[in-house]
Amino acid sequence: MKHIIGQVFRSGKFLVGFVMFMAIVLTVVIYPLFIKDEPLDIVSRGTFLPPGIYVNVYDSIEFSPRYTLILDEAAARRIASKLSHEDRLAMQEWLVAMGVPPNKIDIEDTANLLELWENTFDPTARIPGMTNADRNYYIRLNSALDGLLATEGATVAAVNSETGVLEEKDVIDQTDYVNVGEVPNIRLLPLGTDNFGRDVLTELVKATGVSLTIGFVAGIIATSIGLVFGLLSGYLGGFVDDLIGFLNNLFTVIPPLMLAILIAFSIGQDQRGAYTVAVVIGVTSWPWTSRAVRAQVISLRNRDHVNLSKLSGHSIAYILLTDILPYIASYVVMALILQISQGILTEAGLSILGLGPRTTDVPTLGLMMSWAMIYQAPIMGIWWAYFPVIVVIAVISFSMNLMNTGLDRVFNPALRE
Amino acid sequence: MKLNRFTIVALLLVMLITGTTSPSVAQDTLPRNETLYFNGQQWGSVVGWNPYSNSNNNAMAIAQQDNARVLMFETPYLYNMLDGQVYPLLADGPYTWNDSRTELTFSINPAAHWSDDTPVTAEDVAYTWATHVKYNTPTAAANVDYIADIVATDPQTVVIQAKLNDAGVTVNPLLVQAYVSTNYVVQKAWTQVLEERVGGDATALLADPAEDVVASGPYYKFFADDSKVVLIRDDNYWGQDASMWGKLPAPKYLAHTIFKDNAAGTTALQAGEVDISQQFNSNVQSFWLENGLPISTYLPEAPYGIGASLPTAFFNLNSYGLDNAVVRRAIAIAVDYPTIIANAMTNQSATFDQVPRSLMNPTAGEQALYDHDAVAELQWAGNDIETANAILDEAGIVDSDGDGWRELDGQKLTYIATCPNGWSDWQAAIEVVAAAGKEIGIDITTNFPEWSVYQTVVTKSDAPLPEGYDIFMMWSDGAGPTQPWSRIRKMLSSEFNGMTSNWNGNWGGYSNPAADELIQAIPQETDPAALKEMYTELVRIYLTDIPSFTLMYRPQSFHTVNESVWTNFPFDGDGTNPPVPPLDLMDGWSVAGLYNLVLVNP
Amino acid sequence: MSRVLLEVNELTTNYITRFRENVYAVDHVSLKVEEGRSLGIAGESGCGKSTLALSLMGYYFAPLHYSGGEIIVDGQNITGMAPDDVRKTILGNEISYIPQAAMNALNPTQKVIHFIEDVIQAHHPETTKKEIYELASERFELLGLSPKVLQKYSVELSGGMKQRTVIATSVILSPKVLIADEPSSALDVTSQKMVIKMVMDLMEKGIIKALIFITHELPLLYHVTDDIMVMYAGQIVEKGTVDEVIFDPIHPYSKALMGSIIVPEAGLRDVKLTAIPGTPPNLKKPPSGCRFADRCKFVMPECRAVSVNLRDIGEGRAYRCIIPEEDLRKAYKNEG
Amino acid sequence: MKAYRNYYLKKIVWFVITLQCAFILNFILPRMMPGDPVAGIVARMAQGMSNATGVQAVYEQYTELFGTDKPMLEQFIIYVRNVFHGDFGYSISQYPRTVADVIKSSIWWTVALQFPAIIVGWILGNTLGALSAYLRKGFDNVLLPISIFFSNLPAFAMAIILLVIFGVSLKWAPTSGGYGFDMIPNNSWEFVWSVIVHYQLPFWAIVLITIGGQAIGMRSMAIYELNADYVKYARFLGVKDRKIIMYVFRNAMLPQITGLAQSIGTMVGGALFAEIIFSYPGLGSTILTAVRGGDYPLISATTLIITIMSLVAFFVLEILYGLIDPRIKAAQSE
Repeated sequence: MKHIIGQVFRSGKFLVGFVMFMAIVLTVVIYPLFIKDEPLDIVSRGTFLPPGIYVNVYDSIEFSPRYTLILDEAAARRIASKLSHEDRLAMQEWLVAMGVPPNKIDIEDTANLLELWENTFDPTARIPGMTNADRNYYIRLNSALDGLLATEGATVAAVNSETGVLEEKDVIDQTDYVNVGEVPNIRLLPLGTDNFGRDVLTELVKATGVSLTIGFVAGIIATSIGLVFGLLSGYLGGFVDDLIGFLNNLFTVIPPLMLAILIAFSIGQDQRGAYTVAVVIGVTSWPWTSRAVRAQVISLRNRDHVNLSKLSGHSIAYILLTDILPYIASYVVMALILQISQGILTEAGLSILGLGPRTTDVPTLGLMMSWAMIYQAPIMGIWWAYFPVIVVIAVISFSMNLMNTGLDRVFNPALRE
Repeated sequence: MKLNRFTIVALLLVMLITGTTSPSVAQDTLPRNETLYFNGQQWGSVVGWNPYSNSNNNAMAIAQQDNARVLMFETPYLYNMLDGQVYPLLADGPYTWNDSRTELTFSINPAAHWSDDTPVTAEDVAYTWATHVKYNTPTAAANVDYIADIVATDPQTVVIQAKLNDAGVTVNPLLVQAYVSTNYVVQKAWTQVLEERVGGDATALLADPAEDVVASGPYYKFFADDSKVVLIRDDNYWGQDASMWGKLPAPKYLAHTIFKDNAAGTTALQAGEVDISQQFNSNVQSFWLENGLPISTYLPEAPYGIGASLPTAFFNLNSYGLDNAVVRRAIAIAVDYPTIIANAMTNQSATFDQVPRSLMNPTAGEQALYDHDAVAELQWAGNDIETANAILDEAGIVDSDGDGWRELDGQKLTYIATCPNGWSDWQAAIEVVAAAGKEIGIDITTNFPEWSVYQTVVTKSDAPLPEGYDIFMMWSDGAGPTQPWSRIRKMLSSEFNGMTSNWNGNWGGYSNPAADELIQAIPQETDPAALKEMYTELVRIYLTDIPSFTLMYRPQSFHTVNESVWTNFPFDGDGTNPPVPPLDLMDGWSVAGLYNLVLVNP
Repeated sequence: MSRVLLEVNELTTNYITRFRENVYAVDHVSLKVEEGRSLGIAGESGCGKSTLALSLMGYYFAPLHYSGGEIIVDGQNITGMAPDDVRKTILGNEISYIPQAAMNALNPTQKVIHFIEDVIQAHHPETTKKEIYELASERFELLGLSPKVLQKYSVELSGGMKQRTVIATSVILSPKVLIADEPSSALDVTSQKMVIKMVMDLMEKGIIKALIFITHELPLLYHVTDDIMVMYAGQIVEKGTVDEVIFDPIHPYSKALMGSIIVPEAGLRDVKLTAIPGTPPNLKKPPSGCRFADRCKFVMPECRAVSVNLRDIGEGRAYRCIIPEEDLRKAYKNEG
Repeated sequence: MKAYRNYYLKKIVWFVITLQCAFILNFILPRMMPGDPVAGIVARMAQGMSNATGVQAVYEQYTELFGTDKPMLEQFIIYVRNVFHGDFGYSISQYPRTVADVIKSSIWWTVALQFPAIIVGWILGNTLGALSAYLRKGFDNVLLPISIFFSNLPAFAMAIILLVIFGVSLKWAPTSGGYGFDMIPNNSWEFVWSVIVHYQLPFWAIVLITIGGQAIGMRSMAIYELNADYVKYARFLGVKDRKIIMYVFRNAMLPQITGLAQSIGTMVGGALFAEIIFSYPGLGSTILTAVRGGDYPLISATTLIITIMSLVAFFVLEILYGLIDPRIKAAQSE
């Protein structure tokens, strides 16, 4: 046994797969120990917040000491972020359309440009050929430019609870900075938020755990059914073999996905928990394991030690368990690994069709994918809502298959070089 | 699908060798500069063009509703959701009631004619109604309780005789006058051809695809398959008469692409393959803010459109504890509506700060119908956990056994909030409702059954709702000529309780004689001041009893336009008078917008 | 002394595992086969006899590699030849081979005749199909096989039939030396006899000139071959004529193989070599001294220290043990 | 010949029985779904009706039309009878379109997309697998992990990645539909071209996910065969390497045909996702619509059609296999 494990770990492919897989499993286990947020809590008002560090603005004004840094480029950056080169060209276009002579416009001279703009811009003006989209753009641009060159600070005011009058509380200078470490409320959203406003990373970790569980449950069910059927069919032969063979063929030819769709559909959404889905996947995906086990058993059943055991009057169960099972154990482990990764993929597929687990209990990788698709994340360029999910699915399944290939090389001498 | 299998299979061979052939120019392309592309109205292919049947799955041609679609078939009047008025289309001038309000009279525009050039007459209107009644169409089923008959007194004049109750008073004048802006006029001659063809069989009449139908609208059917529906402009359209529009609508073709889901529609809108999109595009602002696309909405900022309907969560008033108004109120005021609006609607709804809750939709016309100050005390904007906890404590509904959840008379308050699976914005909203429960010590979990299950359960009003339907979402009426009366009726009237199949409303089983009385009286009332008082009273009852609570405002139809090809779509403050509503230029008065469109690059 | 058809000097070949370990399965083996004689090679499973069979042909492919020594086929040293030349001129032509698992030796999806065509054309590309067919049917008939077999797929043949077809195919080009690697081990008793008779026929009918017969059933060699070599852990431990090795073994291993049972033949058959306690050493790390030391009854401390060479005791007789011949015989006698 | 007759007879009997089982499953399972589908149609009809009796009348009319008030067995008998006449009843989500009509319009797109894609994927995959088994080393070390990686991407992920890269970012190919949005189907070159262009992304999405699994399968089969006794034997009889490679690949390829038959169900399933992501007007999209619409007649029919399609493909491959692999014949005559 020790020797076999040693052999297995000497296989590079297995090792790489194992490390990748354990990295995921460990993340799933360890992450919740440190980050205690509920995965399904809605943390953002507004959806698909981009990844980043969120600093509470109120707290950074109200509760954090402010420091003065004299950085030359601050003003330039501020202006650049509000007024790009394209914006300047667009302003020029507007000014020309409004009758300002082109030679009077220098788009690089910010002060001059802004002054011209302030004097000329009229949000109600209808310029021939200008679309509503353009009009809205100019309106937005105009409000963004407001006070862009001002050098004084911004005033913060609050309502006096007694008089109900707005009173000046503070002035924030343009040279004011806060230290992020000193702001009481900071939230790191490394993968932003999703369509419900949930923290994608926390949800993703939880979903990975749930999907792995679904994969394991489905894999174990499928492998168990496949193993039992394969053992019986291969060892007993005859009518049992025919019957199981028939079932097997039936489940192979009716596309497993179709069957899963039909069953999941007939169960109905409110009955479909994560485990129900796992069971549905398990009971529809056993045939190839059964077929493979059967082939192995057939090659074993006339071996000397099996015959000896038969002659000694051992029961079928005893023979299957002690004389056959140990010989195909490595094979069954490999089949289990494949079934698990297949289970995870199938869950994702069913969820995309809207036949996955009901959405409120737990997140799964498939459901995250499904919601991202419903909210058109791929098309809208919201990569953080779907790409990490694809990566996790691919890594899980890739790592398991690598392990499997590694095992195959160790256990299957034909594949050794 | 008109493409035969052999063509497709043959194509394959070509596809595998891709890239060598240079295709010749064909005539079967819709010139981009003459075509206005839609999406979001039609899901699935068209079955027929029969204006008598409402099961043609033909959204572009047949939608007889509050804002009837009048591209192919026309109604006598057009309803404008923005100002609540109706404007004549086939009719000539406004309709009039007789003094006893038993007969409504209007005349037909003498310029109006059918696509076969014969004039539209009052007889067509009368015969259309007669046919509906004779073959018991859905239109007849919906109106026979209110309309006794429609007759043509002369070729131009139509009289609608209202059905009278035992007291000799019109049953419901509001529904009678709604008929003229919600139902099509169908040509008598063609109807007779149809009747002949089906041999008087009602089922066959409704099932007829009516490929030969005669219409009076500015567009006529051109092409339909799985991928699109195309209408072509009738250049002989009567509406170019000076008495109506005075010109033809700008696009020669109206093409509606049929997408399988919103994602495909969004992609096409971004690519400029759709000009007007009537689908929910989440975070619509990122089209222009992040992607810099020439896409815009009716309003430049959130909520981007005009809300018209009130998606509402109903309380099952038979559930334990929900018969207690304090519990209902606590839940309703604790819900974080700003999050619902920001997340489920991605801000495409006015907030309850902007438009305080009532039974009215956010349009100016309806908002003017009640006294805001009179009910201001009762309105809430949500997320008021403190008050919710306070009123529960005050009512003695506290957590007595220390499990973190409140009990009423020793029984834990635990509810299931439900909405159909796959209705993403509703699901997101109901999640927020459930989250509110946690804040106030009431255990609310969510459940999303399939729509087929959901609707069966919810619409069965002759028995108590089963477990799992304590709080559930349903829709409300949008904007229309009978609003807000009809919406209020469906939210509050007890007349629907006990129906085996209740598709109308009040699914929670609310019953209040005072409200019923007001709902009965409003259609008969003509004095605006009295109406305002009655509506205000209904709002007061609603906000006090809280049999249901609105979660968001939702537009009649979404209106997102891509101005790569066409421009001059309606926008807030575009100066049109009467204002063109943002209804995809298909429905009711919004068709006026089709006459304003211009090309970006003529 | 007649012509030496195959002479092997100090041949060493090794397997390279996927973990880059060397396994010397054939370790400095020398042998000689003269025209008209047959040599038997005996040993337990895993002692390297099958590898020796493969190594003798001078043609190596992964994971088996040539490591040292020379092979001289009918006077021609083939160790330095390009592999493709070996394939073209030697394999099947000069030296031929009957594999151990003849059951699977034929391509299941090919008719026998087509395989024979491929074999012949690999050496004589100019031969036409017709000629090949005639040659093959003649050869098959000579060996008591129906030419109909030629038109069959191997899967259509019974086990014994398959083995005989393989034998006939192996000698289709009348090679000088035939190496038969346990040709009969997988068969039932009747088929076994037929196969062994057929191999001996090949010599008698002059189709082959010399035979190397490999088996783990040492007594089986009694009627088949003239000489015997006993192999243990990749090395030759004893050689001599059939009578010498079977009735008078010197090396403790040979002795153990034979036990004390002698004739009748039926009795011989049941003696399995695996009856010796213990297992052969791991060739990845062979023991430094005598490789049999761990299982030897007469083991002495120096056995594990000194490596022993094959001791030639004349007339082709040799054995590999540090104990002198007489002492061994004495010990056997005391025991017996 | 007798041997073959046995083989085919068995196959045909089996085919028929499987078909029956599939048929029954396809009928029963979707109908076990809770809820009243007819109410869905009525919901659409009833909008705008403000009187109770009208709605009730409509409801009863449709209950009768769909026969949902009858016992299950009677429904089944009616269904069987109708299906034999090619009548699958009405679609619920697209009422009053018939299911047959819905399927007719989408099935050829699916056939035209999936079969060539699966076959091309199979051929490419097997070629790569064989090369990788034979050339080993560099080729194997690079190709095998890539193949494994691709075959482990879920079908929809592959489609999304292609969509985002080639459709959204590079804009090389359209992202949805079967032909151009501004086209009306006709026989012009322009239309054909449009169909070809729209064909590309879904086609390659399917090909790519098919390649990986096949390549891996072929590689292990080929390695297995390369180590087979007959290879060793042929080598020691001096047969040329080129010939031996031919034996190996022929023998490795044969089980791959059964492999294809056995995985065709899975592949068709995977291919459906490609259709869905690209809104290709095929059966995949139809299934999605049906699931979302709770449309059980349509679910029944689409899954049945797909099952029959893969059944037929399976059957054809088995027949083909029986013809080209002598082992089958031998096994039957034993």
